[in-house]
Amino acid sequence: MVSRWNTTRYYSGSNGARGVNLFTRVLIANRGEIALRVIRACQEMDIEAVAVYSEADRDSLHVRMADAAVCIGGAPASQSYLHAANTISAALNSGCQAIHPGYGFLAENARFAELCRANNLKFIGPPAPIIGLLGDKVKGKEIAQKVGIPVVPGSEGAAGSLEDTINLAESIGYPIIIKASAGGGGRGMRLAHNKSALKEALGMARLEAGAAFGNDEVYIEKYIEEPRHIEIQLLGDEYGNIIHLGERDCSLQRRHQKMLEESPSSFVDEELRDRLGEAAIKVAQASNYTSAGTVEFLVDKNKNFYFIEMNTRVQVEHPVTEMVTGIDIVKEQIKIAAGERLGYGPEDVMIKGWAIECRINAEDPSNDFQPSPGLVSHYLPPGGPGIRIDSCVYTGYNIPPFYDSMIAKVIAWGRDREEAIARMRRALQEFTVTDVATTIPFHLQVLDNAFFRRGEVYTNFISRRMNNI
Amino acid sequence: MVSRWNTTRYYSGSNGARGVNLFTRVLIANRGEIALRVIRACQEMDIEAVAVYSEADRDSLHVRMADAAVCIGGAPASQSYLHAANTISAALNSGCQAIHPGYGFLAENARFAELCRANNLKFIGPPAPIIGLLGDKVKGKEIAQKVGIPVVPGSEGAAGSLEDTINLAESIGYPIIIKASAGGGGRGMRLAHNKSALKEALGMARLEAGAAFGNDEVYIEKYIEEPRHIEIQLLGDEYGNIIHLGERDCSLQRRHQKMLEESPSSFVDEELRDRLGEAAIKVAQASNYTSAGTVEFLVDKNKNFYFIEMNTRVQVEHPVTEMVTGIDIVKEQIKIAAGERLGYGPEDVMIKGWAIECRINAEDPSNDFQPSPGLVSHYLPPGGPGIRIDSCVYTGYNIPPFYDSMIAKVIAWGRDREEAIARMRRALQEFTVTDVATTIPFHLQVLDNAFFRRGEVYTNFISRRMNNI
Amino acid sequence: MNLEEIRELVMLLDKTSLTELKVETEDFKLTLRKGLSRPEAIPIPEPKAEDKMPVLLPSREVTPAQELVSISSPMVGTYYQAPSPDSEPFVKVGDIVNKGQTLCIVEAMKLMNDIKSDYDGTMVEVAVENGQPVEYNQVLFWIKRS
Amino acid sequence: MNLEEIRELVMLLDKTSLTELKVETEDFKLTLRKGLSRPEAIPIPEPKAEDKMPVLLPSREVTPAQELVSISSPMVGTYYQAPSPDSEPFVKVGDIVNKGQTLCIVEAMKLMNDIKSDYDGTMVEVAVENGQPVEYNQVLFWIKRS
Repeated sequence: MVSRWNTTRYYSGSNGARGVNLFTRVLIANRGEIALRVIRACQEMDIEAVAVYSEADRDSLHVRMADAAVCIGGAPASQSYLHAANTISAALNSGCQAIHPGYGFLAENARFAELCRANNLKFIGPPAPIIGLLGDKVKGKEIAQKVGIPVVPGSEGAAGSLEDTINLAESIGYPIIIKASAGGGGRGMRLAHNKSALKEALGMARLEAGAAFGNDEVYIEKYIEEPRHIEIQLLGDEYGNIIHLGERDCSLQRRHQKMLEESPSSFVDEELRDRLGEAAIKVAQASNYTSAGTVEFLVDKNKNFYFIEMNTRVQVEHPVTEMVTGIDIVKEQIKIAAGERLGYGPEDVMIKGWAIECRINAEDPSNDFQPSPGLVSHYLPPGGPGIRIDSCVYTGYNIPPFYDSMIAKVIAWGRDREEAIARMRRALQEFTVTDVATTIPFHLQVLDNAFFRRGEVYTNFISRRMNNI
Repeated sequence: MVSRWNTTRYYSGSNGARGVNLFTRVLIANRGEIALRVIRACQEMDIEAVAVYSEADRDSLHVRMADAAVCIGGAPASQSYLHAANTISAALNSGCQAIHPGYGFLAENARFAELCRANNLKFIGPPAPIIGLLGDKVKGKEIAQKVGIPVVPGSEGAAGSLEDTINLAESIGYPIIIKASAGGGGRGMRLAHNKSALKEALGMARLEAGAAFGNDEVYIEKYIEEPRHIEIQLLGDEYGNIIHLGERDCSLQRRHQKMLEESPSSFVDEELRDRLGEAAIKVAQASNYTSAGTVEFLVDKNKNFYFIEMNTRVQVEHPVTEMVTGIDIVKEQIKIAAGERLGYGPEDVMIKGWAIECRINAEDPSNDFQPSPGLVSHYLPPGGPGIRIDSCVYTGYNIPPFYDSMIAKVIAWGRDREEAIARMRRALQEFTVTDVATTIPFHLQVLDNAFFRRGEVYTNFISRRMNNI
Repeated sequence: MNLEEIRELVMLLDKTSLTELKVETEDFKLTLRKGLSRPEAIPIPEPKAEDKMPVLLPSREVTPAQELVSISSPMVGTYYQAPSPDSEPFVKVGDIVNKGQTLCIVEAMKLMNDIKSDYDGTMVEVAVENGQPVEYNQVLFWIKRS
Repeated sequence: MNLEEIRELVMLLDKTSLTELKVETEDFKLTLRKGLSRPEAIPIPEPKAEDKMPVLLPSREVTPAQELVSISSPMVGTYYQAPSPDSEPFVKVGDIVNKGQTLCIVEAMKLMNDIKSDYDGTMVEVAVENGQPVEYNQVLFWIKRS
C-alpha cells in the first residue's frame, strides 16, 4: 500500500501558520458558480472574500456566501461586472489586497490587470503584458511558431490569386478547406482533396460567399481530419517553475461552445501527453507565463497537433483536472499571486481515474437551446460517491436573463471512463431543477450515444452524431 | 506523470457488456441516506433498485429515487424495516434476486440472512453463519485470540474473589480499570495503578455500584491509555481473496456514538497500518469471511492494539475509505455477492490524500443533543471541490421522529489532513438546513479544537477536551 | 345553503387555485379543503415504478364516504381470491359479507393467511386481481356497511 | 351572505395575491385560504457583511413617501462632504438645495466626482458619513422636494 501526499504540507490551514505573504482579503470580480468557486478557495485558506454584484444579483448565492459584498452597478454587465473602475474602487474601499477575476468579464482584459497594478492591487492571473500578448491570436501563434509548435497552416487572411493559393495549398498539403471570410459556424465551407478540386472549389466558394454574405473573400486552411480539441492545464509560479497537470478533452462542442469535458482524454496516450505537455510548457516559458493557464490544441486523427491559443485565466472546465490530480487550481492561483513557490514538481502530479464535467445551462434543448431564465421552484443537486457540484442555484433562485446561461457544473469521477460515465448518468437523472428547462436531457443523450461511449468525439460530434439536435 | 487505473476495466457500464452473474434487480432493505447510497450503486451498475418503506416514509427520497417501491409496514421499525417476512415478500413479489440490507435494522441479523437464502434471495453480505459467529462478541474475541490477535484482557464477566481478582490484575498488568456490570457510558468506573489501590477501589466500586444500580457486580479490564478507535476496512470475495483498504480513525465519539471519522488516521504509520491490516485479514480468514467487513481495534498510546469486534456490514463511515482509495465499497459488495472475483490485489490499493466525515444529526447540541425531527423548510447542501454529500434531505422534507437522527453525511477530501479540515469547515459553514437543529455547530467546534487539529483525539475526547458539551 | 349550492362551491374550489373553503353559520358549517400537506406539493422526480415493475404503489385515495369501509392487507404478499385455483372466489361483488368471514388469502413466504372481514355489509368492490402482489396496507376490498 | 357573494369572493381571492380571506358576522363566518407562494418564504443564510467589514450593504429600504426623494451614488467610491478637509460641508440638513447644486464628492480611483442635486428642495437627511465608502446606487441624501 502506497501512501502519497499525506505528509506533504500543502498549504497551511486556518489555525496553522500561514505563508508570510498570503492575502487576508480578496475581491472576486465575478458572479455565478465561478464566484462561489473562488469564495470557497478563499475560505479554505482563511482569506476573507469580498463579492461584487449587480443590482440583478442582490439575492445571488455569491453575495450571501461572501464575507462582504459590494453593489457595483446595474444589471447589464457593461454597467457592473465589466465596469473596471467600480470594481477597483470596491476592492480599495473594502481593504482587499488582490482581485480574482474568475473567467469571462474582466478576466482577460489586459487594461484591467494593469489598472489593478496601478492601484496596488494584485491581479490574480498573469501580468497585464502577458494577457495582452496571448490575448492577441496572431501574436500568440507567432510565439508558438517561434518555439517550434505548429499552428494550423493556411493563408492567414484572404486567399490571394488562384496561382498563389494553389502554390500555398501544395506546400501545406491536401486536404484543404476553403472558408468564407464573412462566414462562420461552418457555413460556406468547401473541401478539396487535390489541385483540380481546389480550383473548382475556390470558384464555387467565392460565388457562394458573395451570394450568401455579400463578400466573396475566402481563405484556405489545412483540413484537420477528425479534429479533437485538447488542452493542457499549466501552473507557473513567479520563479520560473512551470508544470502541467495533464490534458482535458473538450471536443464535445455545440456551435463552438464546450458542453462536456473530460480528463484524461481517451485519445491521448502517455507519449502524446508528454509531447503536448512539453509544447504547452514551451509556449508558456516563451512568454514568461505565471499563474494558471491553458494551452489549446487541435489534434488530428494521426496525433498531429496544432496550437490554437493560450487562455490566461482559470477555465470553466478546470474541475476535471482537479478531480484527477487532487490539485486545487484556484488555490494555486492565489498562492502564486501571493508570491509562493510551486511546492512540487512534475513527478508529484499523478492522474488518478477519470473525470467528466457536464455544463448544465438554463436552455431548452428541445427548443433550439433557447435560454430559459426564471424561478427555480425546487432544486436538489445530486450527491453520493464521485460527484462534485459547482452551482449557484438554490430553491427559490430566480435565474436572471442578463448573463451566461450556465447554472451548474456536474463533475463525475470514476476509476475509469466507464465508471465516470455511469456516475454522471446516475447523477443527472437524480438532479432536480424544477420549472426551468435545462440541458440535462441533452447531456443524458450524449452519455448514451454509442460514439461517445467509444470515445469517438470530434469537434463536429453534435452535428454529425446527434442529428436530432 | 503516472497514470493509474485508467485502463483497468473496473466494472462494465450500463451499455457495455455486463458480468454474467450480475443481478438485474436488487431490493434495498433500508431507508435514509444508506438506502440512497445503495440505490446509487445499483443505478451506476444498471441494476434496478427496489425500495421498501414504512408508512412514515412515503415521501422519502429513497422511495422517489428507486425504480420501484413497496410499502412494508407501519411507522415503527419493528413493523416495517425490522419486519423480515414483509421484506422478503416484497423482494419476491418484485422479482429481485438479492437484498442489500445497508447498516442497522436487519443488516446483522443472521436469521434474516438465512431467511433470504431459504427464499433463494442472495443476501448482500457474508453468509448467515458468519454473521451469527461474529455477531457474538465472545465468539468473535475467541476467533481473534485463536489467530494470535490480542483482546482487551480482563475478568470476562464479574470479578471473582478479592484474591482471584488481584491475581488476575497482576497477570494483566496495571493500570486496571474497574467497571460496574450494570453501569454504562463511563459511570461508576475506577482506576487502579497498583495492588493496594486495586484493593481499595474494588471495595469502593462495589459499594457505589450497589448504591447507583442496585447491583454491586463489577468487572476489571486492562486500562487502555489514550485509547483510539481504529478500524480496518476489508473486502473478501467468495474465492478466498481478502484485501484491506487501510484504516479509519473513529476515536471521536459521544457516548460511544461515532461523530466524525477520518481516513487515514493521524496516529497510524505505515508499520502500524501493516500490522493492523494483517491482523484484520487473519480474523477474516479464520472465519472464512466474504463481502465488505470491518475489524475494530482499540489502540493505546504505545501502538499496542486490541481486537474489539468485527462488523459484518457496510459501515456508516465507509465513504472516507472510498474517498482516499477510489474504491466503491457498495459496488464491491454487490459484485462479490454476484460471485465476481476481486479484480485487484493489495498492490492496487493506494491511499491518496485525506478524508473526513461528519455525521450531521437532527439533534440540538445546545440542548443535550435532543432529537429535532420536523420540517426542513430550506435545504442547500454544500458543493465545490473535495466535498461529497450523502443525505436523504430535500427542501420540504419532514424528518420523521421514528428513526435514527442522522440526516446527512458530509465528507471532505483534501491532499492532506489540514486541507480536509479546511474544506470541511468551509462546507459546514455553507450547509443550509433551516428550521431543524443539527449537529453542524458541534462539528464546527470540533474542527476548531486545538487538540483535534493536532490529531490528539482519544475516545474520551468530547468529555475531556470539550467541556462545554 | 342546499346541496346544489355546496356542489357548486366544490366545483368552484376545484377549478381555482384555492386550497380551503369554510362556511359556518349558527346551524351550518362547511369546510372544503384542497391540496395535501407540503411534501407532496414539492415537485420531486416521480417514482418510476408503474411502468417498469409489477410492484404497486398505493392504488387509490381513500374516499371518506361514511358508509364505505375498506379491508386492507396486513402484510406484503400475494392476493388469492379463492382457496385453490379451481375453487369459487371467497366473495364476489354484491355478496353479503359477515364480520369474521374469510374474504381472501394473502400468501407471504409460502404461508397462506386468511383475511377476514371486520364488518357486516355488502361487497362493493374487489380492488385487486387474483394473483396480484400486494403491499402493506394496500386496500383489497370496499364494503358498504349494513 | 349568499352563494353569489361567496363566489365573487372566491374568484377575487383567486385573482389576487392574497392567501386568506375570513368573514365573520354574528351568525356567519367565511374563511377562504390559498397556498403560500414558495420562494419568498425560504430563509437563506444572511450575508455576514456588516459585522466584519467596513463595506456596507444597501443601508435602508426606500420609503416611498411621496415628497421624499433620494440622491444615490452613481459609482463605487468614497463619500466626502466637503471639497477639502478644512472646508465647510457642501450641504447640511435643513439647507435649501437647488437642482444642479453640488452636494458632495465621491472619490473613485483618485478622481473626484461632484455629485449634484437632481431636485429643488430641502435637505432632510445625509445618509452617509464623511469618508465613508459607498457602493453603487447607495442612497446619500434624502431631499424633500419643493
